[in-house]
Formats: sequence, structure tokens, C-alpha cells
Amino acid sequence: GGGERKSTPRRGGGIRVATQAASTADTLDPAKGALATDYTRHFMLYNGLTCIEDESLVPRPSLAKSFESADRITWHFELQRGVRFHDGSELTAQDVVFSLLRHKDPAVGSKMATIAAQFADVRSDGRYGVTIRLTGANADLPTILAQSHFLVVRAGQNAPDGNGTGAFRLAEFQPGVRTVVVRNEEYWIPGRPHLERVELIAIPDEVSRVNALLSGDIQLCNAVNPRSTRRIEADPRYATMATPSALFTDLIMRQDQLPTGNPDFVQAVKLMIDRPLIKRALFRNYATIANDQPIAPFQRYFNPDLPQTVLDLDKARWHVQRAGLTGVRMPIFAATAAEGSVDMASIMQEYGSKVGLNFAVNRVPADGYWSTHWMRHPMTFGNCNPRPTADLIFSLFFDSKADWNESGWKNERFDRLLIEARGEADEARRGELYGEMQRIVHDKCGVAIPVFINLLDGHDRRLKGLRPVPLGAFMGYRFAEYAWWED
Amino acid sequence: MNAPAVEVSGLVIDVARPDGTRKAIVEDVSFAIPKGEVLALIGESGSGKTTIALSMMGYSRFGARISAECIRVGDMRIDRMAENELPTIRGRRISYIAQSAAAAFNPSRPIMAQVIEPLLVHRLADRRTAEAKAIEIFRSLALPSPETIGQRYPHQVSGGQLQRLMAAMALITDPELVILDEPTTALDVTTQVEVLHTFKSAIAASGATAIYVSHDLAVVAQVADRIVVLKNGRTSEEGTAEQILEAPSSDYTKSLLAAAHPAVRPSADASEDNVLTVSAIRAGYGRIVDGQPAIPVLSNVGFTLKRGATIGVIGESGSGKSTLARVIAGLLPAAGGEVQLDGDVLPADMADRSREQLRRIQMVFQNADTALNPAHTVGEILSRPLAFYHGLKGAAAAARVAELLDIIQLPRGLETRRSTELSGGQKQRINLARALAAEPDVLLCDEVTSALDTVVGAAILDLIDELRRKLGIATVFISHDISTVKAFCDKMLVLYSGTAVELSRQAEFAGAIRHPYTRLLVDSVPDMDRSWLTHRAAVERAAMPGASLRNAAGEALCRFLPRCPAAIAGTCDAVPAPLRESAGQAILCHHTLADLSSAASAEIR
Amino acid sequence: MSGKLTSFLRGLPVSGRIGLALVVFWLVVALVGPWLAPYSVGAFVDQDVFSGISSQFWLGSDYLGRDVLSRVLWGSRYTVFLALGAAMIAVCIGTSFALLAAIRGGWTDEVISRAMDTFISIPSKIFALVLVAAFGSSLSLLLVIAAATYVPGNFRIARALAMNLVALDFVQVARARGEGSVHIALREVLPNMIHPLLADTGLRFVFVVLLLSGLSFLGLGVQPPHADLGSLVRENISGITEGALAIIVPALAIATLTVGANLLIDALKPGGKA
Amino acid sequence: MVGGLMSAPAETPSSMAKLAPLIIKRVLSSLLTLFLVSLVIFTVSGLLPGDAAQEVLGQSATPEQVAALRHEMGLDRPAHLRYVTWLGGIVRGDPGMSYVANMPVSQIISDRLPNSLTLAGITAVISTVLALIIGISSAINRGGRLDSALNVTTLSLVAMPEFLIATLGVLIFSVKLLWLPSIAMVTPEAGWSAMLRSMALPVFSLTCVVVAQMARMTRAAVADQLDRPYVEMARLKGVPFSRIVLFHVMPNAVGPVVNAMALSLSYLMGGAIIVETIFNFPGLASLMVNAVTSRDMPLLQSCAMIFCATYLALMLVADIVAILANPRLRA
Ligand SMILES: Nc1ncnc2c1ncn2[C@@H]1O[C@H](COP(=O)(O)OP(=O)(O)OP(=O)(O)O)[C@@H](O)[C@H]1O
Ligand SMILES: Nc1ncnc2c1ncn2[C@@H]1O[C@H](COP(=O)(O)OP(=O)(O)OP(=O)(O)O)[C@@H](O)[C@H]1O
Ligand SMILES: [Mg+2]
Ligand SMILES: [Mg+2]
Ligand code: NI
Repeated sequence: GGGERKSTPRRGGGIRVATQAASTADTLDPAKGALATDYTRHFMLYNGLTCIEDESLVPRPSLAKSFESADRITWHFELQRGVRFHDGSELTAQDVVFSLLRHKDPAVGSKMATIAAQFADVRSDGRYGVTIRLTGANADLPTILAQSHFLVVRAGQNAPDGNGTGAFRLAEFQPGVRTVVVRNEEYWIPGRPHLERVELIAIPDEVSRVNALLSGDIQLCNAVNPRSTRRIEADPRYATMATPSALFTDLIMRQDQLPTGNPDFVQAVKLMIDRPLIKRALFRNYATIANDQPIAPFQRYFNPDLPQTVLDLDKARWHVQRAGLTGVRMPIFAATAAEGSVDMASIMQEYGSKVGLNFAVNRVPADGYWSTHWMRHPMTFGNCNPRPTADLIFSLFFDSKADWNESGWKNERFDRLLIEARGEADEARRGELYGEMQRIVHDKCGVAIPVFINLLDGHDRRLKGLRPVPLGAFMGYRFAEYAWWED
Repeated sequence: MNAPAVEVSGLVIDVARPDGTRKAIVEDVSFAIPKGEVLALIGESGSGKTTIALSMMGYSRFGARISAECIRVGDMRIDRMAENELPTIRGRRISYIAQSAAAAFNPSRPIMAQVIEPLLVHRLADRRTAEAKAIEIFRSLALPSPETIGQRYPHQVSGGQLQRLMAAMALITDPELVILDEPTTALDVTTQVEVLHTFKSAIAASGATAIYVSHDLAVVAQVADRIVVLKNGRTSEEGTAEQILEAPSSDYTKSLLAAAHPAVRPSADASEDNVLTVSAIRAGYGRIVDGQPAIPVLSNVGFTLKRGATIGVIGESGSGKSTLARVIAGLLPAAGGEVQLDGDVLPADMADRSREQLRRIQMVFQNADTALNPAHTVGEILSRPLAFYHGLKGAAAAARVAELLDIIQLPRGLETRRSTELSGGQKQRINLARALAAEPDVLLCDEVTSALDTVVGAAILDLIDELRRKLGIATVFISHDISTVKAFCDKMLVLYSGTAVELSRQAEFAGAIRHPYTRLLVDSVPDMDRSWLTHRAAVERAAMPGASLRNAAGEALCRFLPRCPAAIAGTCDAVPAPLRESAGQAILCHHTLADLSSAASAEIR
Repeated sequence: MSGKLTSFLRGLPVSGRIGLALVVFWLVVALVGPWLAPYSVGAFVDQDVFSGISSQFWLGSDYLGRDVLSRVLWGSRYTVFLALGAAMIAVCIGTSFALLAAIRGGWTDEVISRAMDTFISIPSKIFALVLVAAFGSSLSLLLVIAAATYVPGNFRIARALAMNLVALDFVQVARARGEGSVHIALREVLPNMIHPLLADTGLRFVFVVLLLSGLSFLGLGVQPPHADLGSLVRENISGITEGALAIIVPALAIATLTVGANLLIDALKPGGKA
Repeated sequence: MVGGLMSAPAETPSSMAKLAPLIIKRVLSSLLTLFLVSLVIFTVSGLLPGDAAQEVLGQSATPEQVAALRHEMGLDRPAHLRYVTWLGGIVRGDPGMSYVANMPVSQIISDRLPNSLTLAGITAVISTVLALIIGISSAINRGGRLDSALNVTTLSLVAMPEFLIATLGVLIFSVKLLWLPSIAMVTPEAGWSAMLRSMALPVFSLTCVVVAQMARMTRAAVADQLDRPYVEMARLKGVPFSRIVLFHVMPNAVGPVVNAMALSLSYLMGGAIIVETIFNFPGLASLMVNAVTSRDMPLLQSCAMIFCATYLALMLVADIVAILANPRLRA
């Protein structure tokens, strides 16, 4: 980990940071951000109304110096005064309204279009006030707005060009090659940032990425393979930072197709997953054993009373036999797009043969995986990034009507609980509701979640001030604002 | 009185066999050459001539090892020289003229650079003086435009010129010993005479001692003072030229001498009907536009051939002999004229000919090496036409193959061998047998003996002669070797540059009336007479070099005009030559037949 | 037959014999290897990963704790047979087109040559990526890609050979006899190309082995848990600094296979003995 | 480079005039080939699942968004119309807009093409020189110890998957020795030396990949010429061996050697994908892979055309060199 030894922030230094993917699709438009590179870039250039700064995941004010809501439907945000964009113009409510409403325009191609559908109305309320009215109660709006997609751009900029209020100014941007930013001298938060210059590149090949770190060509990288940690830690100049996160790769069994729709089949599959093996072999223990539901033990609202599903081949075989599926041949679609899925599929195949299921691994290319394979076949793998709230993960992936209801299951009770929890003001009650929902998913849903995967960043030990934020690599992609360089 | 310029004794050259033992390819050869004389090494192919000649330079091919009691050239003991000393004498004091100048010249460097290279690498002169000297030698070798010929590339000069240029390269350092390895074998007879002559005078002028390698006794007779006859790497006979040529003591030398004078074969009793009629053929290569090929070769060539008869086609290289054969076989569709077989007009393109028509005309290709598929066994090669034309399969085919092998006098065991495992003579027999397997009416033989030793070639000729008499096959016999054709054929067709300048029956051809070109050809064949070359050299004189081949009206003139020693100014270069005909002879010339008889032509000269 | 074999062996130089031995060794491994494999190819048998030689795991274990020996035995089967199959297909197709182009000449030749240029100029790995993206990864597709990649190369060589042969007299003899194109192609021309073609097949074989390993780098290849030798190297590459056997063994396998094939080819070439 | 070894005299204008028809014919047939390539690429890429709109929007796309983007990109028009538009653009010299990057294709390519050309160029020079040295030395030592040693070396190089060579190179030269950067950082502001340093490892890897084959071809071509009678003739003239090789053999071997080299070198542009990936080199091959994965047709097509054109140009150069070196063809 980062700051064991006490060190105080100091100004200066430039670093090069590598993520695992970049392409010509790299963008300066926060709404379109799709990869770690984009998120990191956007957080350097822009600010959001709110932000999440630490592992507590509590949303804090950012461009909004305060926010409030009585009914969790209508929200009022009061903006900071005197915040200036890089081009010198002042931030006003206009900009915020523009930035939020863009997401509802299909032509923009926002990744948050479905979330933004909740915005019934976004209005400016004076020069420095913004009022958002939602279609239904949502206590998590401040958390939602802390995501990179909702970062604020200048009003009228249909194709944002990096002109934000952020801690860094854009110096160079070559899609698929690199982004260079330099310190914004007039940043509205005094004393920040510390680094003079950040160069953001992508090294898709993991071995190359780690080699680049070890040869001093980069100072920080994400997506380190658990198998490489030994190499990095062996060198006293480098360290890894593990961020426990709710990232998971799940095996999807479509409920609207056979035989995956058969509850016995689902049960059998959940019973034949050797979770310790996956944790140990695939992730070198940089993972947390999961229990077929998406809330990780270290997250709020985690339900510790659910019994842990463990490997039980006899029971699995019994379920297979009961379903009359012994000897059935099933392809499992996997791609590197879903981290670890190919190896998981191999494990499934190995154990499947022990319970009478004949799985065939069908590795397909990563590109086109989400549009052509994911959720399209009876058995595919999905991959779900950490979400800041339980509501988000449940409503995006488990609600019957959700676009990404991966297994296509339908559970009215679950749907009802979801709405209820979203508007619930009482924390204890809310916890109960989420606990109940976890049980339903664990028992009934057609997804098997073997483990939660830790995020692994590798960094030069001279880079200080890093600490894990479970939302993503690089302190939830926001390291640039906090980190400093100590020679 | 003086010690000989070159002295060799106890020369042994051996090569390592795969099993490690050594095999001698030259054994115990000794000779001596007095200064300024020419020694000829003669013998059949593979007898070790080249190997011996090269050992004079301390050089051996394919890792052969040279050992000798003594190899002395002038004051140099070649056998005692160290490996790094040898290059200093090669090309400087001993030089070499290879058999094929076309191969020995580097195709991608200008001639001059190569000719003066010996001077430059031995630092005998600077580039300027070297070039001046080269031009001097070019002039003395009677090369055309000596100042500029050096700027050309090897492919831009004729074979004869190239051979002379190589002589220039060899002589430029004024060597003590010149080695000539069959320097005229690859040349036409007419060119051979020129080259022989220049070589002889050049060597004489330089005063160098020479070793002349050849397998042709008649050629050797013209240049050599002494002769060593080799057989299988051993000296068979050695002596002065007169002695060997006039009173040979070994049987081998006698057989060589005999082969140089082929016996005249009696004409077959040909039947009356023409089996093959070729009339007014016009043909060439490239795309045919308006009945005229892009590269015209043959113009208006025709003849008739009776069953069982033989027509000889002669002419120098490039005169269109093979082209004629290809036209008859249909391999090259003629642009004009027609070929009739038994009175039926054959389609020009073989693709349009019926299988039966194809069967009845068979061609025996010049080069047996490339005409036999190396991937097939003799049996396969011979049985394919049997199956293809006669539907013979299995035992019947095998029996017929055996029969064919008997006919061509080869052992039956040969069937399972591939052509690569046969000698040159054997290959040519198989080539012939394949044609016979089709049971043809007409056999086209394209220089079937040119690549063979005289002795072996003579045997093949005997075979063909016997076959045509036995089976009544009509033969078109193509050759550039006029003595063979003269002895062998009932009719002669003389081609010059694609035109038939003369068509004669054997009797008339042997007579005195000849086209000037035919006369040139006949006269160019060397005689055993040692003074032949000296006399012959006076004859070679062209009347109108560089004359145009078309007159003002655009009519084609006699193509031989630029080289014709008997050309009539004002007639030959103005009017197309008329065809002079008599019984059994047709000649394309302005002179009357009477004028062309040898007595009369002596006057014309 | 056996006489021929011994004389063939005797004719080979030492390097050729080494090559032959290596090639035969890998062919045998590819044929019988999977039956000798101590574990199933996907079995997670070792608690540790990248472990060294032990009595239990003769060649150690891989990045997931699977038995390297078993995986290499299986992997060589994929590599050898895929490469062999692809090389043969490429040579068959390339040579057929070459014969057609050489014998027909003219427009046929021009069209085929242009088409081949088209294929040769598209980078093969990218072409493979596109095809795999379009049709999904399968053994047969891999075979097709590898074959298609090397068809044009073989075509160029075979065409040059055939052009030389077609000009030779024995082909003219066959034409003058009235033989059809098929006979000329198959009986007259082809047998004389066999030797250089065999050498070329060998060379293509080597190229395909390397192409497959390149494709495995791009994530295209045999479906897991199976893996060809290249994929084995690739998937274990993170063990490279530890000198893991899991990476050395398959890399060595590729090297010996390709070097062996090359040595054999060189020895077969006429003049290679010199 | 190769031309430097030719001892053929300076070109006369007449030989240039002889080359003109050849070049015209080749350019015409190249245009045909380029057209075929574009057709093949277009057809094959038409078989790809998904399209640029879907890829851009990714996992989270809603159908309305996809439809809107498709319309904006013009993907809702029939394929042949898109092809014709694109082809028309190319003919006018404008490869159009990238679907994905919101930039003209020409700009994206012009950012990367110099990188690829530099990499390929440096590698070509180094590997050609190496291949010539290795090939010629082993040819003149045929059967000798040096020949065997070089043979084994080139064979071992051939036998190594290129990603392994590259990875080992990085481990040794950047991670262990810290001599060279492990990733190629080709930035405009970097100086020449930084540029060369960061290219060193990619060049090294690519050289290893192509040099072996080229050296082997050179050896074969030179060895073939060494058996010719004119070499024997030159030796019999007393010409030193080194001079024979340089002035007699090379001009004749140049034709086949250059042809083999052109084939190998054409690999350096499009085939460098693995090296580009490992060294994170911003070249055209990875751009094209990018275009495949993002279904960016205009970009994909243009990259393919560049690779094809490179190949054809190299072949043309090889033919021209062969002709210039061979007076028989020149005339
Ligand atoms: N590569 C070789 N290896 C071993 N022996 C050879 C080789 N080439 C030729 N020979 C043998 O060397 C002997 C002499 O050959 P040489 O070339 O001196 O003959 P030659 O009389 O010049 O023949 P030709 O008239 O055909 O030129 C022959 O018996 C031949 O069999
Ligand atoms: N395929 C071809 N294309 C173009 N021209 C050719 C071709 N073959 C031969 N020629 C030319 O046609 C002319 C006649 O050639 P042909 O082969 O018939 O001569 P030839 O009398 O058989 O000579 P040789 O005695 O050398 O065999 C020559 O000038 C030759 O250059
Ligand atoms: Mg000889
Ligand atoms: Mg001929
Ligand atoms: Ni006249």
C-alpha cells in the first residue's frame, strides 16, 4: 500500500500513468467515457457536483457546495462561487443544467442514458442554484452524480474538448495514444493538485505494463495481474496497491432459455463452483469469496446471514439428475472482455465433467462480445464494475425491467423491494430491505457470482498519497488530484 | 635445344568418393610443349581434358586433388606453389579461354570491365592504359567497332564475337601459356572458321605456348602442333599432329578419325506418294497481326516428302530449323501456308488436330535431357503413347515396351530407370523410342545428335536410318552438321534466316551447283587437311555488309545479301531473288544454276 | 521400401538426420502424447502455481496449477496437426492455382496473380482477427486462416517452378501428343515440383507454427482448456522472470520442432548437402 | 541500400525509358489489386458482428442511442452505397471521417504513419545489412564452420515466437539492465536520441523476426551464383575472392535477394502488430486492429490500402532493382 510512512504533500513532479486500454474511441466527453483511461482523464479535467473521496463511499460536495432534498425526489444543489473553466469563463447553473440534460439526448450517446432517464426536470435556480426533480424517490442521487459521466462541461459544448473546471489543463490529446495534462494554476481548491504534469497512456499488454513500471518508464498502472504482484513487490522501489472492490465476473444462466432456465440446473451450477480454487488459482487470493449476490462483505447493506454456497459435487450431481440433464452438452461463452471468464469457464468445464455436465468453453473475441454474445446465449459471462450504491447495482442488473437483467429473471417481490428501498429514509429498514433482496438473488437468480475481484494497481513508491477507493483503480480514478511525488 | 616451355609428368588427379576412398579421374599423364607450339588434348567427353588443362593453373573443380611429379610452366613449378601464390599467376602468366563464352562472361557487367580485369587485379596497368590495350587487341582480333564494343554487355554481341572477346581477355596480359577449352564447339560452322582463324593468328602473334582442348579432330588438325589423345583419363596416344592424323597407332584414335567422315547411306526406295507436303509456310513468334507474326521467322518455306524418304534441313543457328519442325508438329501455329498429311490439310494449331493426326507426326526433340520427364521411368515414358494412342495397357503394353527397347537396342532392364540415370546416348534412344511408340508416318528429328559425342551420335543415326527403311517412316532430319545431313538424307533443304535458299535431291546436292550460302556452309566444314584453314581463310569475304533487306518498293530482297560473296551489285540489292529450278534442285538466287556450279562460281569470286 | 528408407537416411547429412529425428519425435508425441498424459488437460491438480519439477508433476505446473507435461503433450498435438494440416492445405491450393496459372497463362495467370497479391498484402494476423471476430474461434477456422495466409506464398514459389517446367520440352512433347491440361499439370509438371514443394511445405509448416503462436498472443487459438504450444507460452508468460518450466518447455518444444523441420528441409534441398 | 552494392554503371536515360512502361503497367495492376483489397476488406468486415455504433456505445447502449448513432454515421445506408461513397472519397484523395474517433481518417493516419515508416525503415536498413552480411558470409563458407554457426543462429531466431523475443528483450535490456525504455514513447517533442532509444527494442525484435529468412534467401541466391562458370572464370583470372563476391556475384544475385527482401520487409508494416502491442508502439498495425475491434470501416479500409500499397511498392522496387541490375532485362 501507498502511504505507510508519513509524508506530507509537496508540489512538483510529473508522472506517466498507464491503463490497460485505449483506442481511437478515447474521448474528452465525460458522457461517453467507457474505460479507465477515459474516467481518469475526465476526472483530471472536469469536476462533478459531488465526489467520492474515500473508502466510506459517502458523497461529498464538490462543485456543489451543498445539496439537500426533503423528499428525495426534488433535489437542490447550491454551486461554489467563482469557479472558472480553463478558458476563464465562470461556472454557472447553466453549465450544470446543460451537462446533466445532455445525457437524455440519444445523439450524445451517453453511457448513463438509462440513469439520466430519472431526471424528470433539471432547472437552474438563480445563477448558482440547480434544482433536479426525479421521476421517483432516490436517496442515492448525490452518489450517482459523483460518477465521471456526470462531470460538468461548459454549456453549449456538444463535443467537449477538455475545457473543464478540473485540477489539470489539457496539454495534448491523441486518442489511442496519449493524454498529457498540466497543473491548473488557478484550480479552485487551494493547494491542489500537487503534480505538475501527468501523462496518461495505455499499455494493453499486461506483461508490458508491468515491465514498463519495473523499468521506470511509468510510475503508476492499473489492472496488474495477481500473478505479477510477486515480481513487483520483489523490487523495493515498487509496490502494489490492492483495492478490495465489488467488481465481479458472473456466470449468466438465461432463465428464458433451456436448460439454463431450470432451477435445478442453476442450483447445480452454483454448487459446482470451486470458489476457493478461483480465488487462489485465478486471483492469487486477491479476491473475496462471493455468494452469488452482488453486495460484497465490506459494503454497506451486506447481509452476513446468508449461508455461503460451497462446492458440493454430490448435491450438484443430484440436481443435474433431477433436472434430467446428465450428459447434456452446453457451450459457455467467455471472452477476455469479462476478466477471468476464460479461466473460470475452464474450471466450470473441469467440474462439469464430474457432475455429468458436458460444458464446452467457447472463447470469443473481446470486441463485439457485449453486443453479440453477452446475455445472448444460455450461458455467458458478464462483468460488473463496482457501483457506488446497492441501489445502482440492483436496479441496473437485477431489476426485471432492467436492460441488463443478465439472466432475464423475473421476481416481483424483488422489484417491489427495490422501489421501496430507494425511497426509504430509515437506514435500518433500508438495510433489511437490501438484505432481503440479496437473499432472493442468492436463491433464485440465474447468475452465479464466484468472487469479488480486488483491483490491483502497481506504482513507484515515490508516488505518495494513494489509498484504495473501492470504486475503481487509481483511487476511484481520481488519484491525480491527491497524489504527490516525493524524490 | 631449349627446355620445353611446359612440362608435365606423372600427373594424377583424383576425387574423393562418398565412401571416403579416392578415385583417379586423370592418371599418369605426361607431356611437354616446346615454346610457341600448340598442344591439343583430344578425347571423348569425360576423358579428363578440361581437368588436365585446368591443373596447369593449379586449379581443380569439385574438390579434386592434383598431384604430379612435375608441372612446370616456364620457370614456375605449379605443383609446388602455395594456395595463395596461385592467384598471382592465374590470368597473368597463364590464361584460360573457356568453352562457352556466354557462360564465362558475367552477364551483368560490361565487357570492357571484364576484359581488363586481369590487368587491373594484377596491377599491371591503370584503367586508361588497360582500356587502350584492350581496344588494340579488339582491333587485331577483327572485332567490329573495337572502340565501343567494350561498352556492351555480353548478351549484346554474337557468340563468335564473345568468344573472340574472351580471347582478348586471355591475351591482354601477354601470358606465357594460353589454355583454350573447346573454344569453338558452341559455334556455328561458319563462325567457327572465323574464330579458329583469329585464334590461330593471335596465338602465333603473341608467341605464347598454348593448350587446345577439343573433341573434334578436324578442328585440332588446323591448330595443333602436337596432340595428346586421352581416353578415360589416360594417355591413349601422343605425338606430333601429322603423325596422329596420318598414321594413328591406337584403335581409339582410328575410330575417332572414322567418325569424322560419315559414310554415305544409300537412299531408301521411297514410294511415289507424298506423305507430307509443306507449302508456303509463314511463321514466327508473338502475336499474329494481319497474318504476320510480331517476330517473323519463316517466310515461304515448303517441301514435299515421300513415304520412307528423308529430308535434311540445314542452316546455322537461328535460321528457323526448329521453328519449321514446330510448325509441322503444330506446336507453333503457322501464320500462313499449310501442312498436308497424305493430302489432307492439317489444322495449324495442334489443339485442333485430331489425336490420329497428332499420332502420325511425331517429333524427336533436340535436347534429350529436357525432352524426357525426369520424374518418369523409361517404362512410363514409353507406355504413355501406347496407352494414349493405341489403348494398350497392362501386359500388352509391357510387351510392346520391351519390343521398343529391342528396336533401339537397349537392354530391357532399363524400363525401371529414370531418365536421370541414363547416359546421353541412351536418353536420345528413349526419346526416339517414344516417338516410335506412336507408330508415326512422319518423324521430325531436331538435331538429335548434336549434343552427343561423334561416336555415339553415329550409332543413333544408324538406328534412325534402319528404322525408316524397315518401317517406311518419312523423316525430317534437322541438323547444323552438314556432313551428317549430306551423308544421310535424300533431300536437303537449306534455310538461311527463315528462307529456303536451296532445296536439292541428294545427288544434286553432292554435285557442283550450290547456292552461295550452301557453298559457304559446305566450305566451312573443316577438313582433316592441316592446311585447310590457311586456304579457307581467304574465302571469307562479304560483298555488301550492312546492305538493306528491302528494296525501295518494299519488296523483300535476298536475305543472304549482306554476307553473300557472290552478290551482284545493282541486281541483288534491288530485285527480289528469283527461284531457279531444275529437276531435283531449286535455288533462290539471281545467278543461274549454271553460274552457281563450282567451276563458274570460282570466276564469280 | 525399407531399402529406400535406409538409402534415404544414408544420403542425409548429420544435420538432416537430427532434423528428421526431431520432426519424427514431435510427430510421435502428437500422435500418442495425449494417451501418455498423466492428468487431464484442464485439471487443477497443483495447489501451488509455477511449481518446479517434482515426482508428481514431471515438468512442474502452470499458472493455474495444471500439469505442464499433460498440457504440452496435448498442445503439441494441436500445434503439429494444425500446422501440418494448414501447410498441406496451403500447398495444395497454392500449387493448384500455380499450375493453372502456369499452364493456362495469359489472363488466367494475371487474374490469379492479382488475387494472390490481394491476399498476401493484407496482414495475416489482422486478417485472422477479422475472421475470428466474424465467425468465432474454432479449430477449422484456425486451419482455414493459417492455410489462407500461406497460399499466396506457396503460389508464388509454385508458379515460378511451374513456369520453368512448362517451358521445358517434355511438356511440349505431351502437348504435341494431344494430352489435356489436367494430365500435363498432374503427370508431367507436378512430379517435377515435388521436391521443392516438399521443402516449401516444410517451410510453411514452420511459419504456421509461428503464426499460431502469434495468433495466441492476440487471443485467438484453440479453445480452452486446450491450448497449442504457442498459447501455452503465452498464457504462462507472467512466469518468465521466475524461469517457470511452464514457459520454457513449450517454448523449447516450438523451437525444436521448427529447427528440426528447417534442418530437415535444408537437407532435402538439392545442394543443401554441400 | 541494396542498390549500393551494385557495380552496374550509372543509369542511362534509355534504361529509364525502358522502365517507364513497366512502372505504368505495374501501377495499373496495383490499382486493380488495391481495388480488390478494398473489396475483400469491405466484404469480410461486413461479416463482423455488430457495427461501429454498437461498439462505440458499448455494454450500456440503448436501442434508441444505437439507432441515432447509426443514422449519424450513415450506417443505416446499404453497404454497397457506403462502399461506393468511400471509394469515391479515396479516388478524390479523401478517405473520409472515422466513425469512432470523430476525426478525419487522414489525420489519424498521418499521426501514425510516420511512426510505422520510421520503425519499418530503421528495421529494414539494419536487417538488410545484417542479412546481407550473414547470407554472404555463409554462402562463401558453404559447408564450413562459420556457415553452420550462422545457420544455427538464424534457425534459432526463426524458431522463436516473436512475442517471446520481444518479451525477453524487454526483460533483459529494460527491466534488468535499465538501458532502454520498455515501451516506445514516440512523442513529437522527443529528440532524435530519445527516439532512437525508444525504438531500439522494437527494432531489435522485428529484426530478429525478419533477418533470418532474408539471410537464408541471400545465402541461397549467392550460393547459386557461386556455382556459375563466370565465377570460375574470374578465379582463373586471378581475381581475389572478395572482389569476386562483391563485383561479380552480387550484381547477379541482387535480383532474387531483393525480391526475397521485399517480401520480408512488407511484413514490417502490417505484421508488426505483436511488436507494436508489446512496446505500445503507436503504429499502423495496432491502429488497424483498433479499427477492426471498433468496426471503424473507413479507418480499417484505409489501413488495409496502405499495407497493400506498401507491399506492391516494395515488389515494384524489387522488380526495378532486378531490372537495373540485369542488363539483359534492362535492354
Ligand atoms: N562433380 C563431379 N564429381 C566427381 N567427378 C566428376 C564431377 N564432374 C565430372 N567428373 C568426372 O571428371 C572426369 C573428367 O571430366 P572433364 O570435365 O575433365 O572431362 P572433359 O574431357 O573435359 O569432358 P567434356 O568434353 O565433356 O568437357 C569425368 O570422368 C567425370 O566423370
Ligand atoms: N519463343 C520464341 N520467341 C521469340 N523468338 C523466338 C522464339 N524461339 C525462337 N525464336 C527466334 O526464332 C528464330 C529461329 O529460331 P529456331 O529455334 O527455329 O532456330 P534454329 O534454326 O533451330 O536454331 P538452333 O540451331 O540454334 O537450334 C531465332 O532468331 C530465334 O531467336
Ligand atoms: Mg571439358
Ligand atoms: Mg533449334
Ligand atoms: Ni543473290
